[in-house]
Amino acid sequence: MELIFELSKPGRSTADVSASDVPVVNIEDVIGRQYLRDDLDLPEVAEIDLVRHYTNLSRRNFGVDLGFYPLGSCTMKYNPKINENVAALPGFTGLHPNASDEFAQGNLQLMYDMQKLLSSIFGMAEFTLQPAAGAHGELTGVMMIKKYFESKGQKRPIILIPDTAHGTNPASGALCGFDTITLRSNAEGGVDIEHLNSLMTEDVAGLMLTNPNTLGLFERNIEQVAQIVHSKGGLLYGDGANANAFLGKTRPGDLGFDVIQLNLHKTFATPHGGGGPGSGPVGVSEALVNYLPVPRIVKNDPTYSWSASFPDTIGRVRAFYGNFNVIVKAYTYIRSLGTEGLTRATEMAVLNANYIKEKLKPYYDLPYDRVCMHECVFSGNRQVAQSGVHTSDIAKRLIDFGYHPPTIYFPLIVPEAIMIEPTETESKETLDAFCDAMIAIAQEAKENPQRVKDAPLSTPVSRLDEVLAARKPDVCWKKP
Amino acid sequence: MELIFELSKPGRSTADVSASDVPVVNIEDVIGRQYLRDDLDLPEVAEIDLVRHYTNLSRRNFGVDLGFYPLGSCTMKYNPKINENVAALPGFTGLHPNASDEFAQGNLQLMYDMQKLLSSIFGMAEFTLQPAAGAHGELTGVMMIKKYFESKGQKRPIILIPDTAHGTNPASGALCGFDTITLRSNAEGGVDIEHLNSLMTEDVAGLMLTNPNTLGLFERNIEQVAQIVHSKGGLLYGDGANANAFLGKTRPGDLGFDVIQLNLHKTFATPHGGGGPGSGPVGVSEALVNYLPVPRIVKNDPTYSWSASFPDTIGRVRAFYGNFNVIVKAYTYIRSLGTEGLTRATEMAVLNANYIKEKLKPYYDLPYDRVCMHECVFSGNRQVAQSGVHTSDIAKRLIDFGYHPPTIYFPLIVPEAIMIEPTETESKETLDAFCDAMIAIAQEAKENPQRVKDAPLSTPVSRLDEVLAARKPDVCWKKP
Amino acid sequence: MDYCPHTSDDIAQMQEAIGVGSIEELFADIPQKFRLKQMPDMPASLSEQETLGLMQAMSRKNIMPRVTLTGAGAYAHFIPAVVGHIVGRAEFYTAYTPYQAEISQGVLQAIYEYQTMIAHLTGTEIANASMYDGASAMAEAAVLCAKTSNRSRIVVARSVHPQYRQVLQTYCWANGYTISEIPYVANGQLDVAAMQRALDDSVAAIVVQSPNFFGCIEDIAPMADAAHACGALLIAGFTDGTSLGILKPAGACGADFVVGEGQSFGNPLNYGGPYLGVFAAREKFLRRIPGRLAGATVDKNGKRGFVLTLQTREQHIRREKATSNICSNEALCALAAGVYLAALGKNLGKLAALNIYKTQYLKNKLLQLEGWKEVFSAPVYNEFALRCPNARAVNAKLRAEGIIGAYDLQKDYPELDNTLLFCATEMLSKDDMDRVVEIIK
Amino acid sequence: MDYCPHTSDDIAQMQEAIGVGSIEELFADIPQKFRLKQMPDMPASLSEQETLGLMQAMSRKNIMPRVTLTGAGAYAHFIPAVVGHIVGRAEFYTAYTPYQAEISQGVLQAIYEYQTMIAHLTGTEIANASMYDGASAMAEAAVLCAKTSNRSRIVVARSVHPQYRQVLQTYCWANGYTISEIPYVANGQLDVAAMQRALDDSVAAIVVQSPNFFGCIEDIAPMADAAHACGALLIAGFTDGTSLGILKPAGACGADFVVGEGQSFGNPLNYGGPYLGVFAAREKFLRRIPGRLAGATVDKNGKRGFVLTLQTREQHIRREKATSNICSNEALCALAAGVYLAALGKNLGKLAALNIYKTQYLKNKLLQLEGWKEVFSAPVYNEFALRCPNARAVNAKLRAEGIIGAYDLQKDYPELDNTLLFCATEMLSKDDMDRVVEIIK
Ligand SMILES: Cc1ncc(COP(=O)(O)O)c(C=O)c1O
Ligand SMILES: Cc1ncc(COP(=O)(O)O)c(C=O)c1O
Repeated sequence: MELIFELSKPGRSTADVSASDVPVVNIEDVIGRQYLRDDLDLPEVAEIDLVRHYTNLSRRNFGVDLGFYPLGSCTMKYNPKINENVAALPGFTGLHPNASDEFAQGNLQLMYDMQKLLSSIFGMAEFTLQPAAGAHGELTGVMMIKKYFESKGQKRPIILIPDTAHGTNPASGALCGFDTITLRSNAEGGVDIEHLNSLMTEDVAGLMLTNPNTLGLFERNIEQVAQIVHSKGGLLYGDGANANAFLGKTRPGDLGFDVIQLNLHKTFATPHGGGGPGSGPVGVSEALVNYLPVPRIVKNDPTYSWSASFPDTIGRVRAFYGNFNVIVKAYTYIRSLGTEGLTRATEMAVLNANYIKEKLKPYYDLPYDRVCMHECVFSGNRQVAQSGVHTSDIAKRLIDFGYHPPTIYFPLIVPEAIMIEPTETESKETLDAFCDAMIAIAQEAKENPQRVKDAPLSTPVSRLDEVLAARKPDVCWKKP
Repeated sequence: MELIFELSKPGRSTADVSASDVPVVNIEDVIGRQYLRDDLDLPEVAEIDLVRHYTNLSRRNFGVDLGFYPLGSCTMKYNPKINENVAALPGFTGLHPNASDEFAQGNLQLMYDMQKLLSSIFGMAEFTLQPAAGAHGELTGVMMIKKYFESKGQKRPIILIPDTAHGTNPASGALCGFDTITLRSNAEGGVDIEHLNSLMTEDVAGLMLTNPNTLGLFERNIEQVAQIVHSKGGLLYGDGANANAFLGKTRPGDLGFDVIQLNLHKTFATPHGGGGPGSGPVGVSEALVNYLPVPRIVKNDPTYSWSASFPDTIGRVRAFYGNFNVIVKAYTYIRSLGTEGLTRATEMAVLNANYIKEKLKPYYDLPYDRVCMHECVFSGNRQVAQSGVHTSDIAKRLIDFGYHPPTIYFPLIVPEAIMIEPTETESKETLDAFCDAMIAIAQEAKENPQRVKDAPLSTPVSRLDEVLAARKPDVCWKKP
Repeated sequence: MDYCPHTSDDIAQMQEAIGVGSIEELFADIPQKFRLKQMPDMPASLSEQETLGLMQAMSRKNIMPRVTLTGAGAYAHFIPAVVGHIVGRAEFYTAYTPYQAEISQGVLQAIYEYQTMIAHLTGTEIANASMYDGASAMAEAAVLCAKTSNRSRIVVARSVHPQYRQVLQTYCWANGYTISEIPYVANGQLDVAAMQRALDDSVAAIVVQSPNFFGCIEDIAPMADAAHACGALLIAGFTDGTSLGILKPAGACGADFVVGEGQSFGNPLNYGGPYLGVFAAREKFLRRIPGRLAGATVDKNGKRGFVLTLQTREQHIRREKATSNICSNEALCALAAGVYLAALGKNLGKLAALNIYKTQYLKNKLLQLEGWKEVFSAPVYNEFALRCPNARAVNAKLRAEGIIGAYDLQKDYPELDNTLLFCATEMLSKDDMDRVVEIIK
Repeated sequence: MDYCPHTSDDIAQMQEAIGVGSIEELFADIPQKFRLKQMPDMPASLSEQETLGLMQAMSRKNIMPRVTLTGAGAYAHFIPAVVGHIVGRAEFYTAYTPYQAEISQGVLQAIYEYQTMIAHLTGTEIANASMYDGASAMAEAAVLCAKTSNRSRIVVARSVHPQYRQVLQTYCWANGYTISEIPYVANGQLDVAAMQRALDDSVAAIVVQSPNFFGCIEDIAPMADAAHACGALLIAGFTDGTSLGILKPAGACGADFVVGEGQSFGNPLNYGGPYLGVFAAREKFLRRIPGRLAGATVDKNGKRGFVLTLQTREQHIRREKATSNICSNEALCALAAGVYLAALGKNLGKLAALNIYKTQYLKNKLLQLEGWKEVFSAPVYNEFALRCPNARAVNAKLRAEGIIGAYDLQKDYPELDNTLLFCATEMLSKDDMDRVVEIIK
């Protein structure tokens, strides 16, 4: 398709600007010539062309509303339409963040309630809604850990990260000035307790654990893990990206986690927006409450207000209060599902993952063969060995069958990983059809490997040259 | 694609129903068993499946927002997005039509203003907004003509309809109990004045004229036509479906039309909704005002109210007041364009049609080679003669080039007609590309006629068997 | 604002290609004396921001009711969010009639599904792709009966919606047919004896509505029998479409045509339109019914697909002999109805039951007020008529509280003085209803 | 409500396929003592209608302002209707990060176009696909400068948005970097002499904002020169993105990074989020910048296509050595920004001019009030600070009229007592402004 710039023609525009109802001043007089720009080279397109351009672009994009999107670790569940409508209410979209609290009592109540609900669901003392995404929440959480030790006068330069962890965990640790040390997994995919024992010293601020981890496996020894970390004065950080696996079944606070970040865009069904926005609230145990970012909401019955008077706070991690409109969607979701609905969501998510695991087990290597939680991880090793078909080929071939591919090559400890997270919103029929496609591809990989390697065959562009893109980067269009 | 019924599974649903907050009564007690239905066999599908079903269906549908849609006579212009947003304002969508006038002053003012604006633009004394579409407006208009003669005690059983007229014209005449007589066109595509003179007697209630007519040609002898009709006491009815050709250039009222219906969904940019809704206001000259349908809006400064106290009215043609929400869009369009914008729309519509006419003239037969108005009509005769490729084949082949086909086989007086209405919202680039496609197809029809006959090649279904559909009609799915 | 992409360069090049020196030349066919210099009396153009401001201000001149107590032809129901998201897909709403089936499978299949759901709901075998609204659907059914039977009288129950009867009157007058009205009896149902008396071999059709305008459920089967016995047909309307979720449909009681307003199925109140006329019939009328029809067929490879079918009924083929003049219909409203019905599924029955609970509650509460009496004893769905000491005063009090009151039946039935027609749907909460009673008290 | 399609049959069949007798068995790995019997303290589930009712009631507890007079980091602008229609396309908003390029060309191309527009607007060569917001974009730029230069001090103007400075402080503290603040001079611009004094070879970057928090336009070029002269980099922020429609961008004045809040470009106020961080830079930093990048490439047949590129910078490849930890970004907000900028095109310049007209009008009107004085004399875009007799009283009066008042600068700058920062955009009509002055009077 043409670029919007290639459609541009001088003199066209989509959006007009009203004539001024106040006196027109000479801009050079009030601003000064030296501060004015020379050119403004934005695309000039008529509304019809703009709408067709973006509408046709959208048709080259796959979303949950088109079909199954089992992108492991990303929890691509269905995004209920009522949440979109609620979030579009002018009362929620129209308020300026600098409005004084009198204007914003509805918003404040919503955010306050949301913090309380999350605290209940996860068993934490308090939540902040400020972080803009999961990784931002990690950063915020790790900062609080840093502050905690700083305020105790302890120097703990190290943070432990399991080898299964998502890449944002080590990156967040590093962005907080920690040295990260990798903790090994054991044969059944859990924490290697011995290794943890050997690493956990008083130089270690804590352990960043994902539970269930990115293999989709629940840490059976969680009590022992928490005990080891705590016994050395360390803190246990929880990456809550996988929270869809345990709503109503257990609570991180009860399991011994001191900090946990959530991904509302995963667990609580807010759309992923082609890459965002998300929202990454962080919950903490009593011991860390004072370090939460400011401002925080204070309830002075019956009103609510913002307060920044928390001297031990880590400060701010972004302007204003968080991705408010995303929070509205997640809050709506929680309220509409209630206890029962959330629990059922988790149950069906786990049921679906185990169902896929069982159905595909004969056709793909399953490195950790145990009951999984909300996702399951296969390996494409067998296909590589048989016919040189790689996981990336299988992924591309799935596109031709009408599916978004799973997450691939993650977690790193599984070679040729295929990480499937079906979520609870997919029906048995969808899972069966998907499994049939996966089985057909396994078969095809044996019989006609080239066809798999040539995939996708049904897309507007065929396989793209990523190496060229990285070698000769072209990230901004230049006029020919 | 599967039918929604084929996706159904007992126990699923998308929309839930709230628990009752009032006492639950026994339905059989209050209604009686004999009045209750036995089964309710609607599809049972979960929200994710419903959304995917209809979203994927939508992707099998072509709309103006995807590309050029030169469906002659239908004025498929771009539908501005602001109009959609305005019409979705809760103040417009939420009011019950039985609300007393105090509740509805905004709506009443809007409709009153709309009638006044249309009266100005078209030079008529007054408008009704009640009819739901163009043909409904025709019916209403012809009813008023009938009533007019009835109240004069005249029996005039005949109505004249040119051979170029849209099929709704004779059908509307017939639905009002008129005998319709066909008026011939002359060699230059206008009214055959002699024929008109011979047909126009005192048995004739009037002439239903479309101007410009469906050949896209303005009736040069309009003054004479009106004079002939009027001289015999007849009335001149105008089919205003082609009004996009003359906004700001001339006014039907000035040209001698006594009644005119408009198609807001054409001229005033409201979406066509995959077949509707439309809106077909009817304007009348002073002589017919008393016959307008009721209720009518009365202005008692500063308020507005509905009144049905017009004893000569034809009555009602539908419940309530018209397709109000469509009228909101059209009103918004008129107000945003204003005089200048509407005039420019007409100018560019006519420019575009003439441009296409000139560019395609060398490749397709042009039966009436004169300046056209907002559309132009070619004939596929040459292609039929050359290689047996019919207009229907050319139409289907255009689909493969990414275009919606023009209207075909209408008007009836042009054999193998190809009726192209580009509208003013299409750019020169779009017209050029479309003409290139038309020229390529003309070429292909010569060189590879079979390819054209096999078209479309790019659609989810290939050419469908319409004969089978009509011979063995299947208009409702039956459980296998 | 305008929406023409043309730059002055474009215009110049196009003029040159056409061979004219100015745009004005293209309008040369308009006789000079009729050429406008300037469009009269028109406000100037507005920017998009100004347009929105203007229209927002206008919409705010309406008073948004806190509660709506009237039905009488249009019904306040909750619309699940999915409906708007689907009908808001540009591929649906910026398309037109699916003349070109291969690129219109979306709308064609959706309408085929809608037709199927309507046929089932109404207890008939077939349904069309929509009419303008319930009233015109009823009128067209009557005209059809008269045309095909060569009989010229239509017998209609007085308990049919007054506006529907007016539309029927208009359509029949235009075609030279006459109308006889049949009274209702004390319990609110049709006077069967009077109907019998009215029947003879000039009668093309009987037209009734159930629930009728008073909310009362009619006994359809005997009417169908009576009609058929004299060679006439039965046209049965309905009021609120959600009643079909629980009531036995007229089609299952022998009606030949079932017509009515489909607005209840996922279409906003919109101050009266656009709505959609439901038109369903016995299979034998398939080739005579008005309106578009989507039908299933196969493509060259035997693959299922959908087309507009039986187009020979329509005016672009048979012109003056067409089964009606309908061209543009209410397809998008029908799409909304289809999505709504698919979204509710069997829950439509639950919804109907909830409407009955609410109705019984409100009725019983109001009947406790001093001087309030039930008017009709026949069973009702979600509307009911009550006589009260002062109907106007009641509505005035409600209006003062921002509540749209009940329908005053005296407007159309002089004998029903001080009689109000209330409607209770799932949109009324218990609190709303208690408050209403409090206000009226 | 819940959104699981499973019927009890489905569940039974699936349990059997898995080989478990109950769902509970699937949770066997959770130690018994940690198993919840019941989720505590949670409200019950709601129907869709109840959900909407609850949320509507909550939204109505907010007071919708008639007029908004504050900017200070978020700006009320008119959003053309097209923006919402595009970002409301399900294919866009229900997708995630375009890891699988072949079925994500829509978002990839749109982001590539966005990046291009941002680079042009900011006068740089490259831009990323978005950061969380303006503040975090600024902080990440500073951290990047320190990391790559092995210098540990950041020099920041006191006239940078106070919240941005707080975020900068938090990020720098976490990394062990220090911050020095540079005062402003009487006209509201940066104190260049003080900046010069603060510079030495420990300084990784200078951070400024133009327009700055007081609305004043800064003279960027000398700052860039000063930074570069001591081996440091210049990070330039901006306040309201629409200012870029008319002001010379910092990139054209030598800034190394241009960062800021992109909300003004087609994103609603949303009480502070989601917004998007604009992050643009000189080409030489391409392989070091944080965040996603869409890049052009070709497919096997040489056809143009787009992919996420330079992913080696990102955490899923380099983990702790990544250029930042950003994973989910603000893609949909960036899409909105792209659509907005494409919709405005050159009109962005007109819009910026209109903002200046409005600003000058409001400023001049307010200056006629008794005791009101201009605080800074440097040129301003659409925000300006005025000293008045009683700032709190002014805002209280406005609040009583449903108007969100001006930003009280004393909160962050103790020396600026009774000083209000006003913002005027195209959303304020002359009437609004006249009324505001009337109320304050
Ligand atoms: C396990 C895990 N943790 C953290 C993250 C980071 O979350 P976000 O993308 O919202 O920053 C992800 C995202 O994919 C994840 O899968
Ligand atoms: C010339 C003409 N007249 C009348 C009509 C009927 O209008 P509607 O479809 O709105 O009923 C049409 C519709 O195509 C038309 O083209």
